[in-house]
Amino acid sequence: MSDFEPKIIGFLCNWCSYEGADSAGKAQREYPANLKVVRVMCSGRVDPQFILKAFKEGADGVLILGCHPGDCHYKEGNYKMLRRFSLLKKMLEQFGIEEERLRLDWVSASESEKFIKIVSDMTAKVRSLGPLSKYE
Amino acid sequence: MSKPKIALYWCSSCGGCEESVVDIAENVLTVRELADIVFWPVALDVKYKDVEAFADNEIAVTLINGSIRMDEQEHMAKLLRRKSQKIIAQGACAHIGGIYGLANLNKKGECLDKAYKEVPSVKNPKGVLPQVKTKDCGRELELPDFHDTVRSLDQVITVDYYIPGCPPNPKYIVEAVLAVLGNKDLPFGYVFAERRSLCHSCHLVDSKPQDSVINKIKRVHEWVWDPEKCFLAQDMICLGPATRGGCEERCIKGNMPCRGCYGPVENVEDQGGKFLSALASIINSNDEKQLKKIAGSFPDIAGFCYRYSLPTSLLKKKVG
Amino acid sequence: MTKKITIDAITRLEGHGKIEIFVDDKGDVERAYLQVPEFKGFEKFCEGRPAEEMPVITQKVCGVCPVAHHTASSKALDALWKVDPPRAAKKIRELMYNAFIFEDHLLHFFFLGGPDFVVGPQAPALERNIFGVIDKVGVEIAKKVIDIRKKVRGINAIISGSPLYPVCGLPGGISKALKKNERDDIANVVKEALEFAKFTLKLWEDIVLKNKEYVDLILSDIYFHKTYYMGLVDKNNKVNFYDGKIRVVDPDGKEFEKFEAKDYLKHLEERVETWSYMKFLYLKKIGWKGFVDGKESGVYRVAPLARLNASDGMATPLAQMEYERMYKHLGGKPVHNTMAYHWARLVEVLYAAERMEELIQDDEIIDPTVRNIPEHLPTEGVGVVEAPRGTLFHHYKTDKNGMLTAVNLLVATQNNAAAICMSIEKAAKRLIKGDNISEGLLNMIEMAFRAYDPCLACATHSLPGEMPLKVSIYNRKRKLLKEIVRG
Amino acid sequence: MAERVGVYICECGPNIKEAVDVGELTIYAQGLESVVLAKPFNLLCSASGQELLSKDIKEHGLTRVVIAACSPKEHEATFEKVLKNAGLNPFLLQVANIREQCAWTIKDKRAATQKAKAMIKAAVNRVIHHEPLEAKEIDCQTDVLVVGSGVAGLSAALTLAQKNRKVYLVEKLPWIGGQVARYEKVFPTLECASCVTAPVLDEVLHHGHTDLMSNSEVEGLTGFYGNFIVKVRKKARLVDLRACIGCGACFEACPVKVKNEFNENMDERHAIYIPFAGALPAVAAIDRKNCLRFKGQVCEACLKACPFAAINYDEKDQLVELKVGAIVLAVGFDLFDARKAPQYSYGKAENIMTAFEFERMLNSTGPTAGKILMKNKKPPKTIAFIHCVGSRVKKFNEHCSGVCCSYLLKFAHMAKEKLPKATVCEFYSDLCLPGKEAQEFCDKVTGKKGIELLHMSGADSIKITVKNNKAFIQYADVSGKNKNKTVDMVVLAPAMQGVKDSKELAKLFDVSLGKAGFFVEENNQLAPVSTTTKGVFIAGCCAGPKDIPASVAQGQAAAGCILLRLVPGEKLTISPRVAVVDSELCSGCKTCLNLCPFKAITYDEKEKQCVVNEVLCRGCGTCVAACPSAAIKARHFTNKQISAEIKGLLE
Repeated sequence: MSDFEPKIIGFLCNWCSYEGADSAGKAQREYPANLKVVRVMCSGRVDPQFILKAFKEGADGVLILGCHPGDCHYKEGNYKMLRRFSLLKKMLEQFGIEEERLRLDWVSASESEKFIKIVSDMTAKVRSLGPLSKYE
Repeated sequence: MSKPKIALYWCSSCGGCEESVVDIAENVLTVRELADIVFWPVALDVKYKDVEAFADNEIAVTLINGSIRMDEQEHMAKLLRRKSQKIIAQGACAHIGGIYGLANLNKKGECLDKAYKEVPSVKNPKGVLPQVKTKDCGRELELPDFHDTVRSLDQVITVDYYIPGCPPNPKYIVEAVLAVLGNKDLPFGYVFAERRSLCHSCHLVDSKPQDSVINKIKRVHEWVWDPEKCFLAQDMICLGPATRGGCEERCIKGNMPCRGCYGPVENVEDQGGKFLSALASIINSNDEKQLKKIAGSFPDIAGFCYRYSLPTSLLKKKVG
Repeated sequence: MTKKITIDAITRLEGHGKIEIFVDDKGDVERAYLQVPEFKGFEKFCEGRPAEEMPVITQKVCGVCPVAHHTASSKALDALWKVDPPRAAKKIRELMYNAFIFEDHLLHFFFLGGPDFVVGPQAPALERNIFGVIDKVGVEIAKKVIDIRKKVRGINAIISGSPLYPVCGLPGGISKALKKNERDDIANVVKEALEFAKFTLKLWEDIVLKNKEYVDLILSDIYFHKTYYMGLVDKNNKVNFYDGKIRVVDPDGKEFEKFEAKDYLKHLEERVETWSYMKFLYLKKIGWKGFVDGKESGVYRVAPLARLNASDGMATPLAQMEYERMYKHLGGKPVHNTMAYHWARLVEVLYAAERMEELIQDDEIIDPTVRNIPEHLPTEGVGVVEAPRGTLFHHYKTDKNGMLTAVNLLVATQNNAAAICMSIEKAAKRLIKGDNISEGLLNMIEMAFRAYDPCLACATHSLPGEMPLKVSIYNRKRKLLKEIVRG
Repeated sequence: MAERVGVYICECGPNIKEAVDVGELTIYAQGLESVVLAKPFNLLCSASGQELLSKDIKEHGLTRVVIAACSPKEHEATFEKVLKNAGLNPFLLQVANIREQCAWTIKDKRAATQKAKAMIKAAVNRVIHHEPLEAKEIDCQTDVLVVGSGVAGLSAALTLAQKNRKVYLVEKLPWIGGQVARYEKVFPTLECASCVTAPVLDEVLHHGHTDLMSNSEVEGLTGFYGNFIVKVRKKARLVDLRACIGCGACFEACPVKVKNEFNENMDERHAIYIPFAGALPAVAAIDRKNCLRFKGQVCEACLKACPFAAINYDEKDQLVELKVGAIVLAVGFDLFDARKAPQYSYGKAENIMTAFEFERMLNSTGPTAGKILMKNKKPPKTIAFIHCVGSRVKKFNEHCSGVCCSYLLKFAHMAKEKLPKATVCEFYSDLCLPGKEAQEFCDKVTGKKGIELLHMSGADSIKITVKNNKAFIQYADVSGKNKNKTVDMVVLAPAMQGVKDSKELAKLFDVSLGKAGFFVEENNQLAPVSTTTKGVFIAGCCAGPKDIPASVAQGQAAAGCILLRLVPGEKLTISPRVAVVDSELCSGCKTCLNLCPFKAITYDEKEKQCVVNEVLCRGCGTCVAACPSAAIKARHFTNKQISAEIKGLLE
């Protein structure tokens, strides 16, 4: 379906990525409206349950953004997320959820450009994948 | 006045729950003093008609085990719900979907074709499958329908209380029945087991270092581990941390790791997701390549994380 | 007008196995169907799982005989990884296995099948259960039954953690060695078990064999089928539950074929009927000739009587004596009388007890080495055991990481499925004439069915044990004409 | 009782109003469950906006507030205050960021409005689950530990002492003052270094509130912000601090002679010694490594020689335990080991020295009493100063130490002062002259004749070898042309690095270690002297290369932070946005223990459970996400709250 607009949930860490999104806003740079953001203190706070929940509630993609490795406001929270991500991705395949539907990346407060690029890329990707049949 | 009525019933189950009822042994007599067992397919000759004949809520409590896969199971569950004041889901299948729930990672058709057409021992040139309605030389026969997915009991009817486990601990079966018969005031959805996860009572917990890490997943057939050391501390998959206690560590005492049959602890929505998070968080690497390698050493992640709870997981089944 | 008599486990709607009997206009029985109304799909959903997890996964096929599945699975893993368990491990496995057979057979005799004889075929339904047995044999004995069952289950709790679902099975051995003190505890239980086995046979003798009515019943032509018989035998062709070759004898008792479990596909085949979720096994070399007995039909039987028929005897002294006594009493091998299953079952109980005794007295059983680690890449493996209700096959294929790519399970009652239908049909044919359906016939039909101790849980993962019966007679429009409740 | 949620949609002047349909949003919000009122407002953060909010809360008995406006980063705090003043717990607020995330980034008004709806819905869903939270207060120690007695440590200590704070100043050497104490003059003013530091040192030495612990090292640290417990080893000096006046009688008596590391091994000292004149405290110390007594021989030379009976061979190390509320790390720096870069032939040839060595040579209290001499005791005719040794190159250090250019110019100037006839040349690739005066200083110096500036093409496009006792320098000039020069003496300016034992120190004080062995700031922009470990501050060159004023400023800044946050009599307020363990549910599986970056989680052996220290916890929630039995709760970021938010966003 061509007019399909994917729903993407984003978990953004308070210190880097959420700031990055804000600076994109302050620069009044447009990016896809598909992304809806949940603010967490640290990407390390992202419980896989949240990601599964998002898919269950109808998200077609889930995006997690944290501080760059080494820059985590809490030292290593982003690494903990990276560890979970590595297993979760593999497990989601077993549920028939394509790996492109879950993405983890690093965006610093200053990287509004990178933020916009990631959101645009992911939206395009998921749009091409089509909707994830909603769970009842 | 007559004693309160108890019923027991099975849906898609293996009979192990029945065995564990038999295993309450001497307590059977106590229960019989307190109540009349009015319906128990395995042991008593009571007809379905008689169940229909009961007034609504006439049965004080019904223990139902097994998951829901066939339409008649759903029908019967609903009937018993109507007839019973309280429904207790007994055993992992009724509680969290059970091991048959792994079939939710496959399509219904795949399961049938595999068993009746593809396995090497079957000779089925016409490729026939069991039918809901069929005629054999004009003789009409019927079979119940096979649903698309396995569901836990509370995905079909309202369940008041739960007795987890595969098999359930007879101790809790007695406790549950006595509690209900004694009109003990219990919160809706109460689970008859420990509140904390298995580790709290596990004798191996002391052997787990405070900075325990996972270096690679080791499988049970690959090596001989230290029976006196926490499995996770030995890079092995043990669902203990994410699994409600109450089984008395039977598997651990058999020197094998926990597979999670008691289901999640309260406040946990998704046992597998939680276990995955706990395990992944302590993986001993921050390097993407190495993490990929370690993830690679973990086979069938879904099958381990949701060994018993797939139907009640957030995702419930394979997409589509 | 054609009538349909439904002998149903409480009701078709609620399932777990039912028998449908069709009578023609003359009121003669046309066909009897054993229908199994449930399916779980193990063969599919086990694919993609790690093979080493199968012993704990597949035992959930059946809570009545989990140990059978656990053990068959463990043996399939040995074959899959081409690893031979240490002797101690094999002995512990076999000990656990015999304990299980002992306890399961006993359960059937006293709780399920036995009441027919102990309490009597004509006794009212509500007495024909364990409580009836209690009244008949006295509370003391009943207590003993419950007690010994509990203790023997305890053996498996010691060995494997759980009295119900063992977890110890691994490719190349088991997870836990037997400690000295554990061995002593088990030894004590085994002594009691042996005594109880003897006692049970005495009970059989006093209550059944000394009762002409029962003996006639056993020998009656109603419960008579000339079929092939299959069972596991050791190198001396003696009955063995845990290991050996599969031996098939023809209706004359002559060896028809003998093969390794891994070759089962050359010898056995499954038939699919649209009216049951249970598949029907038959001998491949002869082929499927329908639900008929005789040399020309591929239908064969398994489980206690079949095992005894397919063997040259028992490997333990007392059981051997009882074996000989049984055949002498029933007119020599092979015995085709379905009711003899009950006797054969008790012979096996005795053997199981004796075998446990042998194993627990063997010092090697407390050897701490109970595992060999696989060194070869896994490819394909078949495991077999004699479950209480017949020969059980597990067949796995995996990739080089031991992840399952194909799974096939041939479960005990499937072997007997065709024969059960025939036995019911035959009994029904003899007993049902027109609308004149005596209530007594129901017991008779039920007994035909019950003798096999069919575990539909195994066959389809459905009802374990027994099915109370009722007969409903319908006309073509399924209008209920008459209903009789057994007993 | 049913919640009463008020939703406020800020138009943010034209910003939001023009981009999303505020009217539609308002109607939508009014229709949401438990929303009792929804209003648009022109500028909610304005005084009138805040008034309206606080008035409504009271009049309509709102129990929860959702504000759809700008980023919570901007005004969450503002609105929290409003709630508080209106008598509503500030945590019962949720902000939907519809300006940055809708108005400013979605051109299509319809799409922007749709997204804004979802965000408001999510906020309402979430706020229902919010819990009123109270900030917790704990008692705290106001004494402070300062580690390192260089200019940074000194100024921190002094600033604190001046505010009557008890300061423990721990210096691992027997004498204080750090590197600066060894300098002759400081750039760019060319003031006398000791004249600059002496008064400070003196004040510290005699201030009633400073407890100087020279010759001491921190061995253990436990506790947390406001309540640290520090174990300090006071190494035996074997000379009574109070009795000794530093007369030096004992030096002559001492039969032992060893190289003097304080003078970069360019001269010798005794086993009992004061490294150089003017070292403070002016009290001798015995170094046990070299003293004969401690090698098992019989010697009482110094004891006999001392007119003040200050020698005490029996003195033992003391372990003292200090209770402090905060810690300032000012452990200074070391120089890059030029031996690692063979191209400079350092250590392989005479008269090739480091800046430190030259500093001591220039110093009147140094090995040559201030004379510039070659090994052969003759003054050099030509001196080369080499910039960027081991810095600004990938191979060793990428950073620029920032001060070398200035002090090498200082060297040039002083060299010319002392040897007017000599020619000096500076080999540089770029001149780094930040600040108000450096450039002016540079021009002044390089203006002189006899001072050459040689511009190399790269920081390391230079090679020094030895040709008949002279240094032969080959280099590529800025145009890439290969040139060479022969000089009598070479002075290298190696990169500044963290101290050699910075790794151990980082571990001990639980601060993170960055490149080149420097400690890492909590935030290099806005929190340059605090670290990710609450209560542990860094100042001076251990946090990165800097000049003296910058080091002093950092010392004072650290002191300032401490004075600000640790006030006697005041309790320490800690944010309630932290993790808490439900002891009813924690099974003690130990999963979380190793995950906490702040060591806030401990295992209670008795209860077999994990416990979160609310003071140390920063509320990142990593342990919460990992806890397999959901026994840890992240206050204000609970699973319930976030799940509700997710659901709202997707409905």
